[in-house]
Amino acid sequence: MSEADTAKPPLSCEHLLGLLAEMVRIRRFEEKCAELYQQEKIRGFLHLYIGEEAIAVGSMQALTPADAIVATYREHGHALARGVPMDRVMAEMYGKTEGCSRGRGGSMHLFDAATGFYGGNAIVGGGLPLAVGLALAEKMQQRAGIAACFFGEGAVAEGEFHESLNLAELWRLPVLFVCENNLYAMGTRLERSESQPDIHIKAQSYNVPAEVVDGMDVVAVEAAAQRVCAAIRAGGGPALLECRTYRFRAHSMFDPQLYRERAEVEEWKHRDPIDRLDAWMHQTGILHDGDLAAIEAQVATEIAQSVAFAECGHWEPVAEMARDVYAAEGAQ
Amino acid sequence: MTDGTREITYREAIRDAIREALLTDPRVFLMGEDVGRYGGCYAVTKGLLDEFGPDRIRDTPLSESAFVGAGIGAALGGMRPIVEIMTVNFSLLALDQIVNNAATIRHMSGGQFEVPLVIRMATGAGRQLAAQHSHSLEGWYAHIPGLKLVTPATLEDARFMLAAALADPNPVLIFEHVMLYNRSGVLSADAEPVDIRRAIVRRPGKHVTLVTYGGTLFKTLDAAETLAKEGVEAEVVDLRVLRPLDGETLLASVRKTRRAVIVDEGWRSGSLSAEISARIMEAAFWDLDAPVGRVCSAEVPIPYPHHLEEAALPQPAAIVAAAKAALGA
Amino acid sequence: MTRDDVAAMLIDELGRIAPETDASRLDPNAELRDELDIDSMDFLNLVTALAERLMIDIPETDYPKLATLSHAVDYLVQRLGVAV
Amino acid sequence: MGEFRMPSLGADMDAGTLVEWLKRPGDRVKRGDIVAVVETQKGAIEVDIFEEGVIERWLVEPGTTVPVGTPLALIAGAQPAAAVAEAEVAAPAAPTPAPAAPPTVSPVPEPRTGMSRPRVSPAARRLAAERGISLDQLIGSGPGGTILHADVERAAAGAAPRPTTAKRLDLAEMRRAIAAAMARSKREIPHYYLSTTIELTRSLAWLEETNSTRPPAQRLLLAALLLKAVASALGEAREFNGFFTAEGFQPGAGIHIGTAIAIRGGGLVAPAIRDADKLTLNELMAQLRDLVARARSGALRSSELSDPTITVTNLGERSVETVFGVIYPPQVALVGFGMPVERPWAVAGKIATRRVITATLAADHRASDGHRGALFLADIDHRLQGPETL
Repeated sequence: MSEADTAKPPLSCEHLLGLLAEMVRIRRFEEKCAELYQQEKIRGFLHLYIGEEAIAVGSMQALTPADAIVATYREHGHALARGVPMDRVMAEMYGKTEGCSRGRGGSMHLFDAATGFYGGNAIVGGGLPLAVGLALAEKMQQRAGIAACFFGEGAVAEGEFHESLNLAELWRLPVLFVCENNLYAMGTRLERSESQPDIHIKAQSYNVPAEVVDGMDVVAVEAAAQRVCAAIRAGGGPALLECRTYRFRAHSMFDPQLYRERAEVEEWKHRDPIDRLDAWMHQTGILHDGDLAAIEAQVATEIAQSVAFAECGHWEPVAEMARDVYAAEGAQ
Repeated sequence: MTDGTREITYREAIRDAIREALLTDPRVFLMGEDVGRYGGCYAVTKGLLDEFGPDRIRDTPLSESAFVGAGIGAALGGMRPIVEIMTVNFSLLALDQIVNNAATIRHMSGGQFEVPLVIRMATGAGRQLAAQHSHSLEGWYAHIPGLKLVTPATLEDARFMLAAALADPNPVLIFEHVMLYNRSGVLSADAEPVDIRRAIVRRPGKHVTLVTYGGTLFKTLDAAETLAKEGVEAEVVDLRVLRPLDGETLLASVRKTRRAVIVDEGWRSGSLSAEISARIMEAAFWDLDAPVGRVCSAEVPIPYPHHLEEAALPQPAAIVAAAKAALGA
Repeated sequence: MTRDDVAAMLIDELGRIAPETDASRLDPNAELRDELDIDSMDFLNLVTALAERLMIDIPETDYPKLATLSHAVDYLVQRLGVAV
Repeated sequence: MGEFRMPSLGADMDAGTLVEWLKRPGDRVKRGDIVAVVETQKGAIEVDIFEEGVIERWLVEPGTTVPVGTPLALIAGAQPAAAVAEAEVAAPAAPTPAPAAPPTVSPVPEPRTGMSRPRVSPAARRLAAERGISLDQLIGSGPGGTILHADVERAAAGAAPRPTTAKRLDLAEMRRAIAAAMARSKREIPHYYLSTTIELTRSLAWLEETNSTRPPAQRLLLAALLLKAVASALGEAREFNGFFTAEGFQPGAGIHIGTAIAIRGGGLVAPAIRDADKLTLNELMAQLRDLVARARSGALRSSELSDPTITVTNLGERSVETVFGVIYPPQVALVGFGMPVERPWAVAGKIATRRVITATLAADHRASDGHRGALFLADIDHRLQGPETL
């Protein structure tokens, strides 16, 4: 593991197995989505999280049920790691009414009130102000929750990134900004879109405490997240984690990836967060033969069930389409 | 608060409405550029900071998208924010938040989350602020399912529409025409709360229906006065709510007079007046004796010089001419 | 509103009452009721149309003044002359 | 799939000639819509439809004569006549998912073809269609001669000319129909005739005084008083109001007075003023005015022709003092009024002049006797002496 090992708290074997299982679960789910997309079961945009699983899994460990999550369109990993049931996520990908957003949002707009999952946002940076507002509500109503928002490094070019960080720090709001810096904003490499590519320095210009984390190391991500969230809960105001990571798949299903070299992809694949954890747990004797296979089998079953659940889901009748445009008459 | 006898302005009526909201509901707070220390760009919120403090009267940096988005987030989180966007012109920076979040979250989340938010913004031209500060974009927002739009023109509506908007669980946009702030009159002591659903006939008539809202209501009433002197009794319908439109009141009037002229400060192409004209054609075609007329702003960026701005904007003379054209004179 | 306008308008209304006869070639001094086979209902409709179109009232006592085309035109011009 | 059949428009109608369709396949129709014009011996009559649905197909071409009851058109969506009763009771089967969001494509009004060249406002076009008034004769008061709603309204009220009806009112056909009815009447009905002279001073004075305060559009005619007097008198003279058929005399369900109206250029129709006894004078006058206008413009509804329970003729309005009418079978009576005239009149032993009118009764001796007839006429006279009570 990376040089930050010493800073990591001792993790129980059972906890590590959990982290591994979560990452495998997300990885296989995303692979299944890619397959279903080719079968035209999933339509529209589909942004896969393969390669970045460590960030969602690691940071979710530091968030409590009372916290609010605001994600982006590359949100399947966050939703699953946060606890949104896989069958309802898959049904949403199919557009069925059993989906977590009644089939109306699809891949980019997964909503789940039970887990405080305030949706993916298809407008880059669009979610940041929401997280600020959710944190404002927590603070004004003296509640202990914090608001965590996930965004790619592309978002830092949006005014909303700067406005949100400034506002959050100005009003000392409990916001965790998690930047998943995968080096490419769709087709633009970071250096070609940011005068100052070092994201976490931007945050410091708003006096927002910020750290860089190895986004390919789930243990490192969790450690940083636990530390930073503790500070936020103690009233320290907002904080930013810049997780350096890499997506092994294209930006979305319709991307010939002309903007990056195959060699670079291969090089990053050597740092696959699942392989690294798996290898380390074997080395340290935590992981026995067959444990991973058991995880894989259990994940495969869950995915098969979620696909079956989505297949036999129902289409929303046209007659109900206008429902929820406004609150029902008389609702206060 | 006001008593029957005192003369008050449109701006004071709105301030009283905000004060009343802050006093009666702890969840209510006001956020916007220069609303606190400066007292509001149009002096609507003067004095509120001293009375309610910086926690509930929040000056914001010039980050419309952020603070409007934050307003949406706070509403999601259980507050009842009143967000003031200085003018509709700046709302363009927050259009994404209003259209893609405020208007959409309830539906897109399958009904799980609601956005009980009120956004107030000044609108319209007439102060020689030139093109970027003279927009009338109510028609844009009236296009968006999920939003409600109200345009208070009278003192009663200015005083009481806010309460109705705050009570409504949907996001409500209140457009206050810049030329109305200085109008004054007597607000009757027993004036009671108003709804934000129906249009109202402000002046009954039988020869032609003049349909308008907000800033152009009084220009239209002036035109009706002129027409009356020439024996033409024009009926003036104040829409009050631009979405959802109260088709019933509108069509009842048009079916009676068989002639309609719509007065809308927006540009005619793809405007609210185009929508209203289409609805009249669809629902009252067989009642019409003349094509529906429209009086809108000239399709130019509003020019800075006074005489050009006057020429660009809808004026009573043009309304009278349009009414006569509808009568075949 | 000239005398000819009044005559033309009267002939137009008579044409509505008795479409099959060409009112314009009427003998101006002949009894309208006989010439155009007009009964009391037709005559009442004629008076109603004239009153509405010229925005004047025509009392029953004036009916005899409308007996022939020329008398009717004289009567209407005199009434309108006053009005116009 | 329902059928629209040749309706029976009169007790003695066995066949009808389709003159013109007023609706086209694909048009939606509802109860009371006028769908066609049918020529009968009594004249051209506009026929209304009593089911809802959409015209599927015509089965008969204009110009063909078919017996009553022949299917004329197929109506989609209308239950076949037999099943109509149960359908109302049975709940609708599978509810078709009506689109909740308003359809983005708004219904395009089907283009009116064949309209003459003057511009016509939509409101005028609809009223003309409803009232069956042809537009090509009207002179528009709108800009550039555009025909407006008010123009059609006035035309409807003032018996607007409809030369096309002359085509439709095949006068020869009407002549044949009247001949057949009158011959049958003379053959079958044993008429007896009574006559009396009624003094009109009070009625005419009341009429003059009433009309002096009213604009022309609301003034009354003597005919209205006469009709009202007859209608009220029939209340106690049932044997003059009804039909005589194979089963004998059938009293009329209501008092529906057939009012004989002369058609310009010859011909006669007697459309009914329904429940004349229940109408006020103003209502009766308004209905009379409307009936005369529509009769002369050929826009009578079939239901109006089919069931007068008695006929009143005011033919003598201008030429004769006394008219002895021929009863319209299967009715059992006909009241006739002559021309009001100035006559010497004995008043308290001295001679004075009075305006009087001759009222006659032609009645079917199978249904009533002279004595009852005389009482009936006397009652009419009595009522005309109290015009304010009519």
